Amino acid sequence: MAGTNTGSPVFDRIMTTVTSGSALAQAIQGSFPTAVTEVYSTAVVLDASAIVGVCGYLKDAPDLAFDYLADLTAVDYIDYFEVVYQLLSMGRNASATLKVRCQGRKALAVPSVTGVWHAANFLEREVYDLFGIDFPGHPDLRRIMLFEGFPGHPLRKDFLEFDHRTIAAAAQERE
Amino acid sequence: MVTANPFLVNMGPQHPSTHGVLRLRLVLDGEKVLNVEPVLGYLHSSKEKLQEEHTYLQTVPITDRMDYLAAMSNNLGVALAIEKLAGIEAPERAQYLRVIMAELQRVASHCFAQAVFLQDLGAWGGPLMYFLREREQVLDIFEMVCGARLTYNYIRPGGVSQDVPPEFLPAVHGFLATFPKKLDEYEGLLTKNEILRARTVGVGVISRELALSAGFSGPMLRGSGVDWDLRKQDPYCVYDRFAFDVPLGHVGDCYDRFMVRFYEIRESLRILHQALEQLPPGEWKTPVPIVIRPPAGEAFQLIESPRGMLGYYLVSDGGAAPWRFHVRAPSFLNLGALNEMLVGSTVADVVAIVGSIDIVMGEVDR
Amino acid sequence: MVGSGILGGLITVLRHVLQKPYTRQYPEEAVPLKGRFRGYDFAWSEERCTGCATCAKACPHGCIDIVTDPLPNGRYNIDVFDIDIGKCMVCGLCVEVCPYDALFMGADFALASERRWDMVQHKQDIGSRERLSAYFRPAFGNEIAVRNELRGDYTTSKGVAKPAAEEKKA
Amino acid sequence: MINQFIIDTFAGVLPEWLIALMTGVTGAVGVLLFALSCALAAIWIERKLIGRMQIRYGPNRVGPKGLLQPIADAIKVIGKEAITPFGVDKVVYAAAPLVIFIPALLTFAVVPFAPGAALLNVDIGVLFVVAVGALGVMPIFMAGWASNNKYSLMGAMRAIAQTVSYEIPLVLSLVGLVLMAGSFKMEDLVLYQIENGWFLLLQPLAALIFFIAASAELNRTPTDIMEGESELAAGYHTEYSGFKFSLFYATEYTHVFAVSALISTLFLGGWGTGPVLDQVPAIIWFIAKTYLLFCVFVWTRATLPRLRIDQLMAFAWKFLLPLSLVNIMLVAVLVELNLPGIVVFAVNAVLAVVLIKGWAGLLSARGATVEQRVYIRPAAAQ
Repeated sequence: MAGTNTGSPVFDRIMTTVTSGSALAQAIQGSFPTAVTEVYSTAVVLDASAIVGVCGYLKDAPDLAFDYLADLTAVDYIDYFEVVYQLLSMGRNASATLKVRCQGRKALAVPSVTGVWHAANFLEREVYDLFGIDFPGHPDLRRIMLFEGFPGHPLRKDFLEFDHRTIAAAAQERE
Repeated sequence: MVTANPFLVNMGPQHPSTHGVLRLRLVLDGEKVLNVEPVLGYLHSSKEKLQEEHTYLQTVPITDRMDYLAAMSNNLGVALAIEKLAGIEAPERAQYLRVIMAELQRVASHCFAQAVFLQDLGAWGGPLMYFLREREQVLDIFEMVCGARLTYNYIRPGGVSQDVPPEFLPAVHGFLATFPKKLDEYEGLLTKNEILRARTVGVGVISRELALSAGFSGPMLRGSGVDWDLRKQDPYCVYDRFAFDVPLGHVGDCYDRFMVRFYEIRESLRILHQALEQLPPGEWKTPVPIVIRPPAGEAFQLIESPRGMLGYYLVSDGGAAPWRFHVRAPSFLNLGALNEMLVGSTVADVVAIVGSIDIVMGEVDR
Repeated sequence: MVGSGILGGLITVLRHVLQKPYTRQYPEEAVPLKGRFRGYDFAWSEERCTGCATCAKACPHGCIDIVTDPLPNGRYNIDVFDIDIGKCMVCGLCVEVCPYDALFMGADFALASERRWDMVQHKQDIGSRERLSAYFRPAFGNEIAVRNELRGDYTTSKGVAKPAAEEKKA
Repeated sequence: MINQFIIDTFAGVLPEWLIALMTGVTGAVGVLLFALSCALAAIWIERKLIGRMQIRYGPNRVGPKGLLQPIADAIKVIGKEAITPFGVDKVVYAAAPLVIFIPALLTFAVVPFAPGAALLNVDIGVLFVVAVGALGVMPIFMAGWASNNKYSLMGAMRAIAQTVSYEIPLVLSLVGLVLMAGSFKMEDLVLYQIENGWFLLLQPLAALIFFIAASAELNRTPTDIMEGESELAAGYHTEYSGFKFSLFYATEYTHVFAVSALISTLFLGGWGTGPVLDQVPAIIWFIAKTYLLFCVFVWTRATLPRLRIDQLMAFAWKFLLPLSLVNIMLVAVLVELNLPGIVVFAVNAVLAVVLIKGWAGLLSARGATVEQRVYIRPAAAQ
C-alpha cells in the first residue's frame, strides 16, 4: 500500500496465498501425471478428462484442502473455450486457478464437478446456458437464466444478432 | 398420519415474499415441502454480455444495477478488479473513502435485510419501518457524497469519483452517534421476542459442510460457523488497519444468520469509527485515462459484499472493452442449496428461510 | 420470563407512537436536495460547448446525439444536441468527462411524459435549464446552483478560466 | 331507550306482538348501524395508529386528520371491477362474503351495552357467543374452497385447524366465569363484576387465555396464518376483489369489535365503572372500553411476527388447554371456599404467574440454548 499511516494500529497482514501454477502442477502431477497440459504463473491448464479426479484430489488431500469452489465460469477465445475454476482453501487461506480447454465450437463437453462441490450445480448450469458447454455427469443440466428452446448461447462471441422475432417464435413454440 | 396427494404450488415470481422475481416450484403435501425447484432468470438482462461492449469506466455504472441494495460494494469490486488488471494503484485517501463507503453500505444493506426478514415473518408493522429509517440516513449521506441514493457510480478504477464534501464528516459522525442506541433498542425489541425465536431457532439449518460445499458466503457461511471474512483473510483496500471481529453463528439456523447480521452492523460501526479517525488528507484519485486499456491478461478479485463474496473475473485482450466480464454473484450461489434447506419444512418456513438468505434478484439473474 | 420479550417489543413500539413522524408530506414538504444531487434535467451551456462529443462517447447507453458542422473560424456550430432521458441511467459520466464544463446534471427529477419520444430533450430545453447540480462542478461549492452563477468568473474544474464564448470573441 | 319509548307509547294501543316486532327491528337496526360505524371508525383508527407506530403520519389527506379515509376507501374498493376467476364455484364464491358478515354481527346481539340494553337478553348469552363464534370459520372455508386457488385453500384449511383448536380453550376459559357468577346470562356476569370486581382481576389466567384464543380467531397477527400475506399472498380471500373483498375487509374489523365488546363485557366489567365515575353514562364507558381493547389489538398486530401453524396448534393444545383446565379447577375450589374478592385475586394472580412460567419452562427447552449463543468469539477461540 502506498504510504504508511503512522497513526493507525498495525496488524499482521494476513493474505490469501495465491498458489503458483508450478506448485499446483507439481502437486497434481504426483497423482495425475498426464493431467496438466500447460502451466502459467498462477494457473494450470488441465486435460478435460482428468478434471473430476484432480478436483476431488485437490479437495481431499490434507495439504491442499481446496474445500471451496469460489467460481466456475467460461471464456470464449473463439478458437477454443476455456472453463475456469477458482478454488479456495478456507483452512489454509489459499487460492488456486484451474483451467480446462475445449477446442472448437461444437460438441463441447467438460465433465461435471458437481460431485465434488455442490456449488458447481448452478454455476455449470449457467455456463451451459450461456456458452453451450455440456457437462456430462451433471444431475440436472437445464438452462437456468433463459428458457428452454432459446436460440443460441448469448455469451458466445458469435452470438451477435439479437433477433426478437426468432426469440419470440421460440417462446411461442414452447408455450 | 393422513397424507393427501402432493400438489404443486408456484411461489412467485409475483409473491409478496420472494424478494423480487424468484420463483419456487414447491411440491407440497399439505403444509410440508416435498420438493422445491428454484426457477431463475426473470430478471436476466445479460449484463455480462453488455459489459463486453463498454469501456472499463462505463462498466462501473452498470454494476450498480446488479446488487441494487449494495451498489457501493459492487463498484468497489469492479474498481479493484480493473485496478488489478491494469496495474493502477489508488491513493491512500481513496482507499479509506472506499472502506467508509463500503461499510456504510453494509450497514444500510443489513438494515434492509433485517427489515424484510421481519416482514416475511409477519412483523410488518413497526420494526420494518424503524430499520428503513436508519437505512434512509445512510442513503442521505450517499446522496450528499455522490448525488444518488441507490445507484452511486462512485468508486472508480483509480480511486473515487469525487472527494467527499465538507459536511460529510459531521453527517457520518452524527449517524454514528445516534445509531448504536437505536440498534440496542431494536435488538431488545426483536431478539428476545419469543415468537421470533420460535420461528427462527432451528429453522433452515445449514451444516458447516453443506455451507462450504455449496459455495455459500457472507452471513450464510458465517452463520454456520465458518470463520471466513475476506476483510480479515484477504484484506483489500486498507482493512488490515482496523480492529474488528468477525461474528460467527453456532448452528447455522435462521436465528444465527439474523444475529450475525446484527453483529456485523456493530462491527461495521467500529470500522467506521476507526476509518474516520485515520482518514488522511490528499488526493482521492489517481489520474487514469477515460479509456483504460489494460494489458492482455486476466484478473479475479473477490471482495466481501454485504451478501457474501462478490467476485469479478475480468479478461482483457488489450482493448478498450473487457473481453470477458464475469460476476461471481453471492446471492446466486447462496440460492444453490435450496433443496437441502427447504425440503421437510413447512410453507411458513420457506418464507423465513428465503428471507434469511437475503437474496437480491438483480444480482442472481444479472 | 416467557412473554417478557414480547412485552418489551410492545413497549418499544408504543414509545414510537409519541415520536414525530419521520416521513415527509411530499408535494407540500419537499426533501431538500443535496448539492450533488443527480437529476434527469441536464443543463448545457451552448457558449462553452465546442461540440467535441466526448460526452456522447462516454455515455454507456448512447443517449446523447450531437450533430455539428464546421464554422469558418475553425470551431464548430452545434446543430443538434439531444439527450434521450428515456435511455439515461443518470450515471453522470458525460458530465465528468466534459473538458469544457459545458454540461451539468440538473436538479429536477419529476419527469413524466405520455409518449416515448417526449423523453428526448433538445438543445433549447437543456440550454435554458435554470437549476444546476454541483455534481462534478466544484466551483458551485456543494449547492444546487442557478444558472446566473454560470456566467461571469466561473472557474472550471479543469482550470479553464474563461468560457469558450470569450475565446470565440478573442 | 328507543325501545322503552316505543313500549311506553304503544302499550295497550297496539297488539303485543307488533310492539315486540317494532322493538326488535329498531334494536337490530341500531346494532347494525353501530357495528358498521364501528368498522368504519376501526379502519381509520388502525391505519392512523399503525401509521404512528411506524413513525408515519397515517391517513391525513381526506377530510380533517384523514377522518373520511374509510369512506374514500369504501368508494374506491366498490368502484373496482368485480372479478370472478375461471373455475370458481360461483354460488359459494358469491355467498361467502355475505355469510361471513353474520357471525360477527350476531355476537353484538347478546352484548349488553348498558343496563337492560342488550338486543337479545337471553339466559344463555355465553353459550350463544360460543356457538356463533364457531360459525365464523364456515364462510372462510367457503371462500377458500370456492376460489379454486391453492393459496386460498391452504388458508381455509389453516383457518379450520386453528379455529377448532382455539375454540376449546376459549370455551373453557369462560367456564370459570360462569362458575363464579352462577349464570350464563351476560347481564348477570356484568352485575356480578360490578359487585365483586372485574373478572380481569379475579381471574387473570382466564382473561389471558380468552384474549389469546379470541385474537387467534380474528386472523390478525401474530395469529393471522390463514391470511398470512407473506406466505399465502392473501389466504382465503386471494381471489376476491371489489365489493366482495370489501365485505371481507369490513367484517374483519367488525369481528375485532365484537371480540373487544365481548372482552370488555366479560372481563372489564361491561358498562360498570366503579363507584367514582358513576356520572358518565354507562354506554359511554362500555364503548370506551371496547375501543381501548381494539387499540390493544392494533398494537399487537403492529409489533409481533406471526407464528407457524404447528406452533400455533401446539400453543393451543399444549399450553392454553391445560392451563384453562387447571383454571377451572382452581375457580371451582375458590368458589366452594367462598373467599372474599381480594383473596381470590391474590391467589389467582400468584397462581397464574407460577403456572404460566412453570408450564412455559417445561415446554420450551430450546429457548435456553439461544441465550448461550455468543456471536463474537474471543480472539483465542478463533
